[in-house]
Amino acid sequence: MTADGEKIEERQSPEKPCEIPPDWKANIIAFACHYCAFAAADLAGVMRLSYLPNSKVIRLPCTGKLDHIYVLRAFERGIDGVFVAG
Amino acid sequence: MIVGEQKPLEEIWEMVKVHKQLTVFGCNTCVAVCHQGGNKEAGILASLLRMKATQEEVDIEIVDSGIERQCEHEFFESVRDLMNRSEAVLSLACGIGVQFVATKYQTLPVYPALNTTFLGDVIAVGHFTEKCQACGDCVLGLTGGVCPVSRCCKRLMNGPCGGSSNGKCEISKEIDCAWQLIVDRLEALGRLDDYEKIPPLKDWSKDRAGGPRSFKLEDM
Amino acid sequence: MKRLKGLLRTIGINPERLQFYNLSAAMGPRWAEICNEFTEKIIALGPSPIWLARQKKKESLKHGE
Amino acid sequence: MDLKTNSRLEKVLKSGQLAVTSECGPPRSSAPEGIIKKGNLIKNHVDAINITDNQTSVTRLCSLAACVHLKLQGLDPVLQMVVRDRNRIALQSDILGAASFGINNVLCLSGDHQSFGDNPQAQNVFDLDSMQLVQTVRRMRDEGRFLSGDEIKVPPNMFVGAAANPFADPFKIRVPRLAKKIAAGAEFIQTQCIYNVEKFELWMQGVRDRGLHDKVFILAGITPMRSVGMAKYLRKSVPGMDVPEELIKRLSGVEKEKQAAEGITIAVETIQRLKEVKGVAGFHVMAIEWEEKVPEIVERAGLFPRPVID
Repeated sequence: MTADGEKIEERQSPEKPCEIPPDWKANIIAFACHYCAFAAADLAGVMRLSYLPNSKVIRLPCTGKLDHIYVLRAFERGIDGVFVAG
Repeated sequence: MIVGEQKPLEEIWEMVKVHKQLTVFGCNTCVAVCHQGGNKEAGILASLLRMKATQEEVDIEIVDSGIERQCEHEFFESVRDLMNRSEAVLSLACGIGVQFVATKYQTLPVYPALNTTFLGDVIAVGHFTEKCQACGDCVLGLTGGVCPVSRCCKRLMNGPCGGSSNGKCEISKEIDCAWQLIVDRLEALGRLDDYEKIPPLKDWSKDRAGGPRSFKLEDM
Repeated sequence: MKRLKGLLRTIGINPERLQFYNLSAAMGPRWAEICNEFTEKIIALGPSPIWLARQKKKESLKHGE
Repeated sequence: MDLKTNSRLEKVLKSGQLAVTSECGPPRSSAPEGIIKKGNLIKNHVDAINITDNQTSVTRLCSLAACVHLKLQGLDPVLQMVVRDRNRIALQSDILGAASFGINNVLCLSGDHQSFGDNPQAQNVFDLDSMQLVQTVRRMRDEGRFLSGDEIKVPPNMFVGAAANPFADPFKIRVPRLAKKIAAGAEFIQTQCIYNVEKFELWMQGVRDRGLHDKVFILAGITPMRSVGMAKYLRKSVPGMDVPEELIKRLSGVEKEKQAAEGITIAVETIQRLKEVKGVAGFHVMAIEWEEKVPEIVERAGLFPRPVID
């Protein structure tokens, strides 16, 4: 992330505050590189580490394969957060 | 190539929100090179507009598509059905493409997603600069291959003016003084003496001043 | 990544909802950490405005029936 | 004396005497009194008065109308014309209009870019450039023809000038550019304000080396500094303006209330020094919105009284 990118984040959120409905659960998509992050996730499983279950992992051959449109489509369908790991 | 810049999303939304169906239509040649109007950008813009519609609670079906060039009939063959189904088109082409669509489909509303900005080149990755104004009467032969019409802020044919400073234009330090470039280039070519030749007055009738221009190949 | 964050902002989504992490194959524990960290952040941010809008529409469709 | 026009400026210059011109900016209103007053204030101390044409691209009363007002007062105005706002049809027409009022001098300029003015959204014209405007007026006067080739029954009687900035870049083109303006038909030249006298002398050397000083009358531009603030502003913010560090130091060295007087003294000294430079045919004293000081500068520089021309 560039210094500029960080700055954008510091600005105020464009979202209006709202009440959180009781039936809401954080829905997250993780784009993971097959060779690094996906392997790390695997390892976490093998090590029987427990972590919050809200993230669904999508494996990419490499995060370089990640297209803008994948991320946008995820948000379009109401996903609450996306992280990319590679 | 033709360089364009996407309009703000808000402006686009205001134009298209009245429709029930919209085809976001990319043009994959010039404006794809500057990452503003290609098929990929059409996909992204369609996605953004869908999210906008969801949030604004407006029912509008938005699909994206695109062709290689929106300024020639041949390329439209592949999207014949889509165009017939569309209620409105948001074209990511330059002004030429938008008008081509408007002329080709008389009853189909078409909106521009881009501001067509200039004819330019790619001087560095992601950096586009104006190089030609299509004035119809090229003087590059006299000016060492640097265009005073598009690159001098005052379009001087016998520059530089008195505002040239350290190679930059008086109106902005971001702009190179075209006449400094011309003089440097003539000097490099050993043609600095040519500077003092007085060229004929520019014939602007070949520019847009003379009305819309066209030409036809004789053997077609 | 910067461009994507900018795009999210233009349609009223907090760019914080998108994050990039670097990690290697050997970093199993870090993965677990990231999942927790990011999930907590998203919970703090609450549901995405798109999710809310979609829920609202679903509700109204239900009532319409 | 081979006179081409009825211009008083031309007569003074061709009599071999140093000429003095000044300039006045028209008001941003339809009231002519201000410009008439300015003109009368300096009329005994100058040979001709330039009237600026929407200078710095700020909309003002038009140069032609202001020239007419001065002409009616018996002064010799110099019509400044920029090519920024008018195409060749309007320019030729305005030249005829000016000549019809007996205005005998024109100064052909490109004009500041509109982005500096009060209407940065305006379209600019730049159909001709300043050099081509010089050509145009000469053709109208000498050949009695419009650019189209059509005949002008009574050609305009205009003494034709252009501007030169010895301090703009690239310096190597500054003498050739002057040569080009002369070849295009410029008969007198008014220069940018001179603060860097050494550089000006270097330019004049180049001018003399090519014998250009024999082909054109060069009026050296003089603008008195009103304060050290003005000096710093000119140095920093006005492209093509060369204000040396020593000058700023000299002004900073005197109390604030005395800086204006020091500025006048500097202007007088500059004139005295430039009088000795071969090829300088006169001075163009531009006291921007400070016209009342022109008589003092002219007198102290030993340029008063002005020659009497029939």
